[in-house]
Amino acid sequence: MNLTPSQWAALLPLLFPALGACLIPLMALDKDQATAKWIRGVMYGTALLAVVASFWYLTDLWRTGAQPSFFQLRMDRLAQFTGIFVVVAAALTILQSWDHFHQEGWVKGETVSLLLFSVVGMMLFASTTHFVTLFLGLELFSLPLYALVGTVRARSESAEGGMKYFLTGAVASSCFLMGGVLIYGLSGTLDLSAAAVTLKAQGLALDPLVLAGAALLLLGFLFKVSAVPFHQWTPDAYEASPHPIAGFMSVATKGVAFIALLRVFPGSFAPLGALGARMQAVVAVLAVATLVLGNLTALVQSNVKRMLAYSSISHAGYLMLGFVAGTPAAYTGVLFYLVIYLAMNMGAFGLLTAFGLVGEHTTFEDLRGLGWKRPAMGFAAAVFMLSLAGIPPLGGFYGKYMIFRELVGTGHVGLAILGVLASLVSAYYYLRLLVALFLQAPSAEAERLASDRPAVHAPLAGAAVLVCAAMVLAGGFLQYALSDGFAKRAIEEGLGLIH
Amino acid sequence: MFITFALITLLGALGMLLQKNVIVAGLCMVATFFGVAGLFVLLANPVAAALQIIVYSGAIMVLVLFVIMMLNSHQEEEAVVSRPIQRWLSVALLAALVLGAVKLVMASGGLKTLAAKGAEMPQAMTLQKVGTALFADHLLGFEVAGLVLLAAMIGAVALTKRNL
Amino acid sequence: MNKYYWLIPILPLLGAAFNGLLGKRAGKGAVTFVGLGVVFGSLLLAFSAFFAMKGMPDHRLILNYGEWMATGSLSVPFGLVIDPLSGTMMLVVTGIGFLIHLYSVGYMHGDEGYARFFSYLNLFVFFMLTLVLGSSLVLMFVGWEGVGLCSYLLIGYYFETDFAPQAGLKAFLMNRVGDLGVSIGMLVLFAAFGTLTISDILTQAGHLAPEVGFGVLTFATLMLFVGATGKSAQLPLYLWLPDAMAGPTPVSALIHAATMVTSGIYMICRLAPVYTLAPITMDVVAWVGAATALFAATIGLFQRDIKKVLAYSTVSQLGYMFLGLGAAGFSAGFFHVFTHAWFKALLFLGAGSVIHAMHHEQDLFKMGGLKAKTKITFITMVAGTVAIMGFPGTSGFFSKDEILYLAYLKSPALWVIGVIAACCTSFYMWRLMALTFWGEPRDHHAYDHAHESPLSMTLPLMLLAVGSLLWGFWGVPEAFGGHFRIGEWLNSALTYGQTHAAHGHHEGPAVLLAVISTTLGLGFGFLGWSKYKGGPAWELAFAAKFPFLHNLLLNKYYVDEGVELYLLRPIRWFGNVLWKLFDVIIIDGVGVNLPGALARVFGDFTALFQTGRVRNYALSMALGAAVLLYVFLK
Amino acid sequence: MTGMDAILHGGLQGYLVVALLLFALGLATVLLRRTLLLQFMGVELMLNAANVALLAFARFRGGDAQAMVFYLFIIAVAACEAAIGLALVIGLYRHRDTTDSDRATSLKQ
Amino acid sequence: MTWLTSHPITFLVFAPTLLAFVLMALPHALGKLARMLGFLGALAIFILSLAWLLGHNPVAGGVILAERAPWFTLVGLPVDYALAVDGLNLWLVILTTFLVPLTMMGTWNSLKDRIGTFAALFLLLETGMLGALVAQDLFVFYLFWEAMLIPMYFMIGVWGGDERRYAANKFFLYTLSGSLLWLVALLYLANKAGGFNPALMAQAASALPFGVQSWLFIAFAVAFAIKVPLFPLHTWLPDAHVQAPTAGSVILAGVLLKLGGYGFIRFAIPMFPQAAMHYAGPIAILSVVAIVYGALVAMVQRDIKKLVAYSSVSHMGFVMLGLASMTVIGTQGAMLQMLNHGISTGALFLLVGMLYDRAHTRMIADFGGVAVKMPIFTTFFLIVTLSSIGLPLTNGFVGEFWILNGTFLSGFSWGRLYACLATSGVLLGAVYMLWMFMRVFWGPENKDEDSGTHHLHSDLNAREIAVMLPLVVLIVWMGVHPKTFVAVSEAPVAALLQDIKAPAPRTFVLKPAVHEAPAVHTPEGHAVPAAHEVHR
Repeated sequence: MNLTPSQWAALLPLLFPALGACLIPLMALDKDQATAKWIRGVMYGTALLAVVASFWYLTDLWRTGAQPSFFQLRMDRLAQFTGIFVVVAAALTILQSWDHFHQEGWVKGETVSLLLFSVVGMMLFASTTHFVTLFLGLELFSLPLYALVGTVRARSESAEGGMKYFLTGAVASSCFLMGGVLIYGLSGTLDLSAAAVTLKAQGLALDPLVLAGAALLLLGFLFKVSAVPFHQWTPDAYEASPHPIAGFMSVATKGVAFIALLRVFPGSFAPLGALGARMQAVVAVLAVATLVLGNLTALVQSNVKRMLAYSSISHAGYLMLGFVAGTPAAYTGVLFYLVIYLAMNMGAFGLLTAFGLVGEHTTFEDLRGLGWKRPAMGFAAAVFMLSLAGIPPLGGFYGKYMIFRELVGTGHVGLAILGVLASLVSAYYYLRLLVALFLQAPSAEAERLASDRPAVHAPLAGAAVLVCAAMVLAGGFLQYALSDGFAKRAIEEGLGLIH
Repeated sequence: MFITFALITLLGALGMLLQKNVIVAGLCMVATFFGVAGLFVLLANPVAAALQIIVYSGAIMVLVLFVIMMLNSHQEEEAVVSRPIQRWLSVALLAALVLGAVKLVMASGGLKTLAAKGAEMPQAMTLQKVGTALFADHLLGFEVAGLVLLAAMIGAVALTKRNL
Repeated sequence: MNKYYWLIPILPLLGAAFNGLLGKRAGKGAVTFVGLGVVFGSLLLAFSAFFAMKGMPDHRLILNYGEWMATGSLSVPFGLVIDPLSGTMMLVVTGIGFLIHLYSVGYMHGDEGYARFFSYLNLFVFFMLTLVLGSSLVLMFVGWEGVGLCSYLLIGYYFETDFAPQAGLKAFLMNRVGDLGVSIGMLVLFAAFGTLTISDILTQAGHLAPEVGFGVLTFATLMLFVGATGKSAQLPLYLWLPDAMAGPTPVSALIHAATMVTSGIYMICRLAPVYTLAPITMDVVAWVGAATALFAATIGLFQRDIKKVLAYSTVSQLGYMFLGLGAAGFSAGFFHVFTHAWFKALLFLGAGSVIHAMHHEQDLFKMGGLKAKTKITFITMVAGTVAIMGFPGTSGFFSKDEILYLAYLKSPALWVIGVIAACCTSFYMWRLMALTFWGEPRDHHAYDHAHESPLSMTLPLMLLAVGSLLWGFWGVPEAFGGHFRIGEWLNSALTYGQTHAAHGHHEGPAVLLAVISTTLGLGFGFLGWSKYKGGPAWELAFAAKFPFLHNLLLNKYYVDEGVELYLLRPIRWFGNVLWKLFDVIIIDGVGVNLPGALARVFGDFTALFQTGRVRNYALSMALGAAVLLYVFLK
Repeated sequence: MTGMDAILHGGLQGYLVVALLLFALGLATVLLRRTLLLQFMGVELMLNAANVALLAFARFRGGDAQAMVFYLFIIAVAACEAAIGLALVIGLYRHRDTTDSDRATSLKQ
Repeated sequence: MTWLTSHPITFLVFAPTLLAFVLMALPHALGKLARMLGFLGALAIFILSLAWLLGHNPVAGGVILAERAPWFTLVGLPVDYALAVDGLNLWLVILTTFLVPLTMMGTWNSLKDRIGTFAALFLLLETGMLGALVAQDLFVFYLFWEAMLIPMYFMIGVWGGDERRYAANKFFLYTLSGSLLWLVALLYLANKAGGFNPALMAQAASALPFGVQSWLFIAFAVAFAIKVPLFPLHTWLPDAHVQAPTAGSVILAGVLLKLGGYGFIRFAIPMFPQAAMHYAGPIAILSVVAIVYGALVAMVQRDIKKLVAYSSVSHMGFVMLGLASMTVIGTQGAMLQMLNHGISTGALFLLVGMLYDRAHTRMIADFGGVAVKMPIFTTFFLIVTLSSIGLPLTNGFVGEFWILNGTFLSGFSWGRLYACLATSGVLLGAVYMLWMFMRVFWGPENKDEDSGTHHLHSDLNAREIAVMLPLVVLIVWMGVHPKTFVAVSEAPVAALLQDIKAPAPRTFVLKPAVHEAPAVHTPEGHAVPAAHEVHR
């Protein structure tokens, strides 16, 4: 079994994180406290190194362009896009977790190792159309996340959150599996694009079993993007998990799930035309539900993390609207949106670390007046919130803009109006965070706590947040470069959709 | 023959669903696994059957029962408050799903032809074929599966090991 | 010389600016010098302009100084028009204005607001001249509002008191009500004539046929007349004038007797050709004028404040003027403006001198017996009184007689009203005189310190007295062998080449009417004098006998209270309703905050689904699966 | 043979029906039982159902080695899920001293 | 330098932002320095704007300066970076650059904390306003339009009064709600037109069925009407004004509101002429209601600032009426009235701020007899009041007179009636302003210990006088020689009204005397209307 250099090059981005993931636990042998500190540093360093290396090779790949698929792997531009997306998210997460876990007093190498595992899984998940690899990828990135949610055992919530996430997730993935099996059953091949072709050839495109299979597959994806009504794990899991992990889940999981959905439904299942139409129909319905429910519930949250969780649900709604529009431009918009969303949400969750909020102290009350204490962070917070609300000229606006434009272009004016109304509602709860940060003086009790706690020291998280802010701003002012140079090419040369 | 194994499988599952005592429920599940293994035999797939018994009944069930013992929570605890809506909604939904499933199977033309075609096909699977498939076509998958196991292990350790 | 005439209005403006900005620092002397100097300067210029105008073939001098506010089809130049009408008025304003400035030097000396006062006064002269000379209605409107402003400022001159500010506000707002009329009138006229330049309008009007029924011009002229009622204190907008007496007395004389209040009449004369085209308006004008004359005269009967009496007499005299205008006697009306300016200014200044002498005591019942102490004032005021009561030969006689005569020609009823008003006038005027100068002093302390005023105050009195006695001979009507020269003089300005302007009123028993009205007037004058020369006893008796009537008249028919109760309060109430109910509750509450609240309520509701029980989550997923399968399989 | 016969006499349909019923029962366990362990077993059942279907199809496609390989992977994954799941249960039990999922509701709304 | 000469507008628009970032970078301790820097920068920008914008004389189409370059193409819609200063926005631009430094100076000491940040936000706001004013591409316009919200939000929310959070959120969401729906309409039209170039969009719009046009116009109109604010979308204004710090109120009244009216004249009306004509009536009704309503509500206010806020509603009603009249006179009046309102109401807010800084109350009842204590202040306040009630020879008069005139002449049947109704606004304006003036400044001095008058110790200082003088000069200048400020917009407005085929003015015909030949004396430019033209 020997691989050509190009194939190696295509594999490297996956290999580095995998290697790191396997190496890191081995370092945890030494038990001496003095060295333990250094060891942790080395662990995080290794993880970061692995991620950076992977990023490096991914950019190399991007320069060379799409790779011929081998094994069940398709290292096309879409996969590379995903890789870069996930890797960046992971890097930010690692930076933040160093500070966060120190604040929580729970620094473990395993966490980063698990993170790397799920990074590998995500890359696989989004870079194949072969169901086996798809399923394995799914499990490879889900299982570590289940564990990560519950990783801070000191908190009683963590295990509960992990349990909920795991149980619902397991049900979802067995549905996903069953769906795949059904499709395999009638097509006789486990490669979904091949399956689509054969089904088309045998005229089984609309066979009930195929449709059922497709529906179950879709369920799997929708669960991961936490669309209503598969969303309920989201707030609990986010609240339970450490801030950086929550950020990573909200961004990377959603992202890869959407990209995989993109690859499978508009991509592989393109031959089965009617199926795509039904997908859009059901996604439209669920998107509306997601927008309404996500935004309205976010409105009444007192805990910032839960608010962000519901906001991430509602953002899933916007992205789903992109699928409803279903034009290549819309998909470009979806990818663009994802990139900005990565920056916004990683930043938003990073803020919690940067402000040194630990445990359950993540309510709006705890944030009061912090914006003036840490002006840079405050500025970043303003950028994130306004961008999440879709206020120009920030990146978030352009994501919405592209998607709405396609919606209107394809005649879904009603949905577009609903979308803007939803973002009006969302503006309120995003402003709430700014109100807390800037417009309110810290409560006496908060002051007392602050005086008790040591001064917040989160250089890495702060840096990560600033990077995110820079990305959001860049998204606002270099939108065309990001869209045309990155997202659009990923769609064109990955999905093979012609603009 | 098929009916027997099918019944064993389903009744086992049903027992697990209804049985109050957790241990008994676990044993019912073992029965189900055996039933499934039997079905595999009928499907002329002894290897699968063997694996089914070894892995599931052997590994997983033992693990589960071990945990049950460890947590010494043999009886299901009393419900905080009964959830009729949850129950009846679920039951109705499941009934619908079951009927739907049968209807689905009946309705699917592709399935019928496949059944007709496949019935007289000989079982051509050999371990050698499987091996090549595993290590040639699915090498990647194999590696990944390894990763999954490793990840799960690390995860389990991270979640449970007392002082890490 | 022509090119300096723009200084006629501008000089006083400069004076106002100087006194306003630097007056305090410059000191009294400078203020006096500038304040009087500028008015005197413009008086001289006015004379020169006047004669220049006389030299013109068509007695018209139109000067343009560039564009003011031109856009689209609208063009409003800065320009002056000097013709017999405006010329005469210009002289009255500058002349009497100067006298009153002179008077104020004495009256206001020792007031810390000296500079402020003179700057206001100059400003007033500026605006008044703009009103008079403005070549377009808009420019006239500038003066119109400007004089309103000045009267507002001057009435509120004693702003630290309680009453003056309210009086000022009242004056300004009532004038504003009138100004609405003027603005609407201007809008209509512009839509009708396509220009607001007076000469153009009048020229066009000269070629139009009188309107039958209620037409555009009727509407426009009525609207303008509303403005006139505001400015000239006619029913129903007369209420502000009596209160305006809160201002310093010279102000009352200059603004609220001689000049500003007559600008309503002036405007109608200015637009005489247009008015003659609207018969209905003319009737309205006549009747409103008559009604006002009578109404105000009756109120004047029993007022106790000396200035209030004069104020109501002013209102009723203004009514006369409108009566004259309405009777198509524009020149007659204007003649009365002219004469009235003299004797009413005289009376006010006299009253001022009395008040000055009595240390700002204005209650008639507290005066008495002053003729010994203040000779000049006494004599001059007698002159004024005989003039206003229309003693044969005085200016008042001729002008009032002309008006009554024309009124008779229009409708005898009007004549009757006029005569009654005249009787009241002479009654309360002599009541005033008697209570002031005859009888026993009723407030000895004040009486002992009473003294004649300085020359700067008495000199104007004397000049005005002469004027008010003699000016009548400028308008001796044909009936008395004269030629009503002023009529001829103004004719060109009033008719503007209009052929069918209403004139030629030489039928009817002119002399007889004059005799009747005059004798009645004299009779009532004597009555008033005789009843009161011994003091207010008779009035108290009368009040005891007819309390209702007396109170009614004393309290001015309770109109102020009525307005407050039935007009102002409801408006304020309405404003509050709009604000608290409509704005806050309906729009803001229901329209804005309710959706927000609803959203939160829904949010709370949807949050309930997040039960925290994983089974429920799984169930909702199962439901979702059902939905998916249904949509896909159906 | 007709559909029903096929189901009853071990035709492909029969295996599929069994698979789907098993799947439903697994789901039922998740929905109706409160004991976390049983709910996890339910998940295992669902995976098993998928296995049955997979291998049935494989058989009727003349023994598709690919499916068999996939089956192996699924077993592996199932084991992993069991491991993680049980670990979480233990973690929860340590904090709450319960395995009743309805009692683990500190995260809600 | 070459870059500067080729991109003057870009510089004008973005120089404040650069400066703002510098100020933000400055440490908190250097707030005073930041304030000074900000002021000097704003002043320099004002001077530059004068030099660059008044220097040129308009070329074809009234354009004075213009920049246009393709910016980007996103989802198939090209967006041009197109900025221009022309007759329609020249003076609004200058008003903006003028008011910013003036306001900074006028509120020099009224803020105590985070003055550096405040100055920075102020400059950011300036960028937003200038950008929105000069944008010639609807996408760019939308960007600036929305971007304006952010600094204003913080200015109200951080430095505002007790209810500031509510007010800030209200302001933000209210405006956002309008502009988000507008965005959908924008996208719809851009999708039809294949771009955001107003001309193209107008073409595309004209091709649409009237129903669609109406909806699009309504979407545009609502977004702009909220900013104006037009009754009944005005309720955010009083809260925002009352809660905002003085500087915020001044800019809010001075420039932000104008953008609403400007949006109408620049985009809404030319892009949807038919719909604009069709809805001119309703808009006019709302304007008249706004005029009267705003005045009546202002009359009963107890808080001076709130009174002024409601007076803005009334004054902006005049602007909308003038625009709705679709006549040159009316529209020009509206253009002027926008500037007037910017100057007068801006000045009023400044004065109220000066009073508040001394007395720490704005309740009318807390004052009385202020004139005794602060004569200079009183004089300024009186002058500004007079201009705000439209006294002749002040700016207020010219604008209102033109608007009324234009409305009365307008080709719509409602014109005359509404003009007459609107005149009542002039009266009511005098009522509430002078009544307030009387209660605050005149009357016997209010001697209570806790009264506002009691806390007045100093009259205006040199700085404050220096701030007010230019405003007073402008008030008179605009009143005596309005040509300076509207000459440049005359041609564009006339052209615009011609393009949209506005109905010809309605005038009266008068019956000439029998022996006269008819029509000779109906002045030119007055089309002969139907026979029923007698006013009733």
